[in-house]
Amino acid sequence: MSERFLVEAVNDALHVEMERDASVLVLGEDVGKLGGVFRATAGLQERFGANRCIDTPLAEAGILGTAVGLCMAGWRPVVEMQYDAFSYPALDQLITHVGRYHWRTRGTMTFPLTIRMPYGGGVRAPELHDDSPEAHYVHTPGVKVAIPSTPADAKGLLTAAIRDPDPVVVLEPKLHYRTAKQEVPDGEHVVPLGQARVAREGVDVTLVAYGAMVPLCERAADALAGEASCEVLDLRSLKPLDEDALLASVAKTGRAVIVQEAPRVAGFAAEIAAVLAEKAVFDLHGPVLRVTGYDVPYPYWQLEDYYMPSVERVTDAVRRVLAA
Amino acid sequence: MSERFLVEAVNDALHVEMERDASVLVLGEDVGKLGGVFRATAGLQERFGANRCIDTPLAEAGILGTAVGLCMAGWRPVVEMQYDAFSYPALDQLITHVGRYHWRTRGTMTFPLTIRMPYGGGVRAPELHDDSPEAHYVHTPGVKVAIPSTPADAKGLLTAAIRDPDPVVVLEPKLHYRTAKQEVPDGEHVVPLGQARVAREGVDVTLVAYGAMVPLCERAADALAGEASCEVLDLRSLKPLDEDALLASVAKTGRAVIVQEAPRVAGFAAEIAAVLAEKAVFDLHGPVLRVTGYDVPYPYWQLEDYYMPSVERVTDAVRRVLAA
Amino acid sequence: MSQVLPAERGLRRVIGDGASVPDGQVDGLSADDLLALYRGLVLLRTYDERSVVYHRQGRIGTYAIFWNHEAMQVGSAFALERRDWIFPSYRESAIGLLRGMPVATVLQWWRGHPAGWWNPLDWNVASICVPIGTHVPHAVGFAWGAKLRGEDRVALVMFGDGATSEGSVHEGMTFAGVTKAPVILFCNNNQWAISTPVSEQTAAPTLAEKAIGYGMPGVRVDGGDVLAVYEATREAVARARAGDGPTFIEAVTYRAAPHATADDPSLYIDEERVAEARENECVGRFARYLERAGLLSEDVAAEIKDDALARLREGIAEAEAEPPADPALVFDYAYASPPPGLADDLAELRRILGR
Amino acid sequence: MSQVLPAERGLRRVIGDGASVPDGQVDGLSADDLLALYRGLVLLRTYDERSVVYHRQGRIGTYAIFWNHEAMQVGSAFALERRDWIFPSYRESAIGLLRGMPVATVLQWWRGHPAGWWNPLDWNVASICVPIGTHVPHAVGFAWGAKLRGEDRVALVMFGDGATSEGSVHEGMTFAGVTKAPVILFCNNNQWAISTPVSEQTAAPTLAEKAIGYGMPGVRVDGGDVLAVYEATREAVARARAGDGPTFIEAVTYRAAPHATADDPSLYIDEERVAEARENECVGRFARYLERAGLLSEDVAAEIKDDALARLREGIAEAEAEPPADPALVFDYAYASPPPGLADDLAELRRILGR
Ligand SMILES: Cc1ncc(C[n+]2csc(CCOP(=O)(O)OP(=O)(O)O)c2C)c(N)n1
Ligand SMILES: Cc1ncc(C[n+]2csc(CCOP(=O)(O)OP(=O)(O)O)c2C)c(N)n1
Ligand SMILES: [Mg+2]
Ligand SMILES: [Mg+2]
Repeated sequence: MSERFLVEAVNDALHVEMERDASVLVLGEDVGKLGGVFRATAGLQERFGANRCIDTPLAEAGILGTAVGLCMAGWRPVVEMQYDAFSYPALDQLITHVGRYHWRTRGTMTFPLTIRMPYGGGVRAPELHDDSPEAHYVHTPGVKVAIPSTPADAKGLLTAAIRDPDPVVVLEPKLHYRTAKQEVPDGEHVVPLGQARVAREGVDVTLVAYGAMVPLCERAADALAGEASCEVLDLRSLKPLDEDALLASVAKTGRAVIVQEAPRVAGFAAEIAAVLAEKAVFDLHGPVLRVTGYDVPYPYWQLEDYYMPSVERVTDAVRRVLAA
Repeated sequence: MSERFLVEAVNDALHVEMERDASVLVLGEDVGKLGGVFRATAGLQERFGANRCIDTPLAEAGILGTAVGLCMAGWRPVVEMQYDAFSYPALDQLITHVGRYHWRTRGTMTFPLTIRMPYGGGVRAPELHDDSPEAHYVHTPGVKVAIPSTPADAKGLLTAAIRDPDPVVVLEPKLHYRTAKQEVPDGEHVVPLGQARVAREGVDVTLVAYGAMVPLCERAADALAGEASCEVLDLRSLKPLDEDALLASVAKTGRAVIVQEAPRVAGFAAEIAAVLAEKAVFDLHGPVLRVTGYDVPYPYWQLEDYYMPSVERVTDAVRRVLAA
Repeated sequence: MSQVLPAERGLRRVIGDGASVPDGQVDGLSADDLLALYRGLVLLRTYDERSVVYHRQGRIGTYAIFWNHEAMQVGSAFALERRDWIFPSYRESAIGLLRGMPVATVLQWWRGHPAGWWNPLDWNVASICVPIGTHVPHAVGFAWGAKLRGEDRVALVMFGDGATSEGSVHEGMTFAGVTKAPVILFCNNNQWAISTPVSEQTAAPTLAEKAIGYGMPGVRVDGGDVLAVYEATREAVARARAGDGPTFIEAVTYRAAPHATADDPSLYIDEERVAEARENECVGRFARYLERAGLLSEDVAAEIKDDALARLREGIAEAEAEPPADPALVFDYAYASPPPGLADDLAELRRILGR
Repeated sequence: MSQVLPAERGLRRVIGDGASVPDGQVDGLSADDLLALYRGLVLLRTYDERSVVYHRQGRIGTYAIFWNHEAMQVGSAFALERRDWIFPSYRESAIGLLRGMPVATVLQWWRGHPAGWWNPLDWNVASICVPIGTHVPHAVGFAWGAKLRGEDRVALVMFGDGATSEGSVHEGMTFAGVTKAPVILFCNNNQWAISTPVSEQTAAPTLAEKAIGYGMPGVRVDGGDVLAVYEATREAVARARAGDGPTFIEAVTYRAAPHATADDPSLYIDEERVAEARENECVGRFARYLERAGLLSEDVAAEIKDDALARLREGIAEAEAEPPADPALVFDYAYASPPPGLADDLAELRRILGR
């Protein structure tokens, strides 16, 4: 075990997996000499050489498209998108090829690529450095999505993603890159995809969250101490989704508040609500509420605290569900 | 009134609006001389000239990006994307610019552009001619989305989209381009965005649908005649969403089945289910079911009937809701 | 003003016109090679012509016709070794036939049957790419990846003139240049992207000069001349194997058939140019070359044609004999390790279908 | 092999080095014009240097430094009329100052305050574009659209060397060529995209020769020479106004400061080249030119500098005096005609915030 920041845990996972498997390579903008704008890939190029940690041209569709070809040549690429919103130029490759090529070969070729990127807001950054694009990825067949909320999970989920035979998108909460610090297992550490984590036990209401919204929900649970006993469920992986854990928790509490920082309309929280509306409707003692970003462009950063789900908005929702 | 196929109604709307407003122009791949691969833009270039109905290079991001600039120069562009899946290269422009630029100018400039495209499956086409990408569009702040299910609505909603001050994506059910035929009002015809249509009244269950799923639900309602009285709600516009109509119908029937042909996970049906789980939870007599495409690549066409929601799958869901 | 990289404006030709333009020769090609090229041309031509008929008969779906594109496909593929990979677009749907892929497989693709997707590892032919130009980065990544692994493999990627406008082609070519990937960027310039002429795709007078901006040579060849195509590709392959990186080849022809079975070119095309192209179509051109060289008798030509026709007859029969695909194939292979819900979905579907 | 379009390899220069390279002149520029150029340079330089200080003091957020890029911005903007539009990237965040935009506005952008978004119609300066190169199609569409309306307006779009790899730049340039849009594609080649050198962006020896593939002229100019930049842009503007379409300008410099305040270039940059670039930085270079020509006295230079400093002092004071933005601004302007739910969201937020 070593104490590591979340971004250091990411870096550690890359070191361990590249050491373990010579077919793993890392590519992206500024991942080499600089070690990434957040230093997530620091030290990889020195250690594994410029052929396994590769600075690419500034062209996201090209990065993801060549990664598809690298898979075909036997590599297991880990692609960095420099920021959430800068992954959009690669959506076409993702939807039309990354999610479809294994199927297209009738299962004969695998595309075990990992796309990792810092995501989310709250970091006082200029425009388009704050997006939460998970819904686009989850809605893409053939693609899995994981979002860690802790340093240990950041390492474990990324490791699972790299080893997974399918393409996996890993969104890393950049807000907590250097604020979350935790003991992280040294060496190989796998957190399997599809297993949610009960971050806090409770009986009155389930707060469903992932990524940066998990510690927020924990703070909301603290704020409600004495008033309501909140269970905080950290989904960890959005696809595969741990429906059993979700349904078990809501069966127990009878109430759910889903927290997501992406814009509300057709976001991933809606999928959770839909699962509950289908499979837990008779367990529910109140409405399923969503606390989310709004259907507006992510705002200028002086306003971002109004946009992002806050402890106040979560506690307000919990109180409304309890009062229903 | 004239009898028109759905695609003819689209064409008619374009003729009328280009005549009415000299700032409307149409651009896209093969929209000019050919009049579009589905003939939706037939006759426009002859009538309005090659400067108002423009064949572009084969470059979707370029098409949408230049359309943003055309708006800045005072035009009201109507962009055709040749097929659903070929709109993905333009998602980056859509998310990072089309949905944000009005906001970026603090409301001082408008971007009244319309993006229209044929969408959906069931047409026995090669790969990637069958997608239903609405969730990506609805999840994009600043962008509105309409999906007609009838020729008259195809004309009326497209007209509303062209006149709307915001960017609007209009998805046209290509399956019904030349199968749906109806009396369509001549001349100007507007169906305002945000008003759902009760396609069929019923009291036992609400079938919520849009686009090509509306006639399917009507057939399912027919199949259930005597057994269950189905209300079919045609949403028409996904954003703005007519929540009042949705909630009124479900308040009446107490049951909802949502039908969408896009892959299920994080699709638009989830948003509808989430609205119901929040605002109609005490009205519901049973689970909210979704009948959707699956979380798989849209299949080879010999298999597409298994993938697409069918009368059998919808009636099965209705029976399950009624039995709950 | 100093000089930029050379890119060609003139079209390379080998085959003469039987009159004022004399026939050339390609070094190293034996009589057998020349006949093998001819067999390939006839096989593809036959495949294409029969497919149009099958489409009319309702036996295959929408089909992208490649009539008069055969020389580009056969000439370039012939310059490769079997270990090299081909990345086709829909326009080269049948290029796998040149590597022995069964006719039935390709027909199944156009029949919308899952048996139409092959295992690329069996033929070193990637899956057919439908979205324009998006396979260019795949080919570049593959070639680069093979080079990084120390394997001697070249990739050939085929795309149209319209594709050169797409960002993904630009990005792929950029990567190709920078990584010196052993890849051949083969552009079939048939001068039309459906109804859009190449003059509306770019203001550059030729596509070959696009290569300059990527720091790679741009070559221009008569796309109806199988020998010129072969020779240009062979040079590019040699460059690639020597570690000198990618080459862009613009092969020029004229689309002499509809874009696809659903298209009506009369709305936009220049019928005179079509007539000219049909007159000068690539298979006949090579046949006449071989005849002039005394390498193709009527008998051999007939035997080659019969053989191709037989393969098509067998292929369509085989394709039509294939049982309808099971609903499980909707779900199979979407994931190598599927999320749990898919099995439930299949079970539900089977219950509803009663099968 | 016939010849392709000319593209330049040599760098155009006007300003000499005070020694072996003699000073040139640009026809038609008056002494007042030259001083106006100098004022612009000093204003931008002052803005930039103060911004770095404000950032260190925590008064503005992350900031993209443009030190030694001033000549490219001032020289090119000076070649435009007020009715012409400028499409800046984050690297040209302050270019509006040259058109009279208040310093406070630009500072607010970097302070994350909504007052930092201006009305483009007020200045004919588009919003700052953050995602690389994606504003190129906007500029092209604008210029093309103005031309279609019969308006005499040129668009100038500015982007970096790294941007030339992006598909959106390719597609924008393709449209520019085909539509003959009156647009100037101005590439600031500072030889770095964060830590990635231009040699890893393309295998082409220069960026100017990328123009060839789009059928437009490619010009190469010393980006530290405000007069050369001005002259090259003026030529491009004249071409555009004459209906001859777009021009690509590659202005070459060397990034002499970190990419942005958060960057640590010591990990990758060539410090010698940085030292050289700082030595030869563009504002001092032009000052010396003016001094050699007897057009700039110490007094005038001091007055210009003081004036700029005063504007910055006032600007930051004004920016800091702006009241914090109201939560309503989270929702305002997301739509011109908003969907109903947004008003409810604001009401709920106000209830929770108690304001
Ligand atoms: C990204 C994308 N956009 C649009 C289409 C629709 N489409 C299919 S073929 C075609 C024209 C392609 O022209 P070209 O690249 O010249 O190839 P050719 O068909 O002439 O071989 C178009 C626009 C597509 N398949 N993919
Ligand atoms: C689409 C996109 N990808 C990545 C980034 C992150 N990023 C910001 S600046 C930059 C480098 C840009 O280099 P260049 O185009 O040379 O411009 P310069 O900053 O040198 O002026 C990168 C990669 C971005 N802003 N947009
Ligand atoms: Mg073509
Ligand atoms: Mg740069």
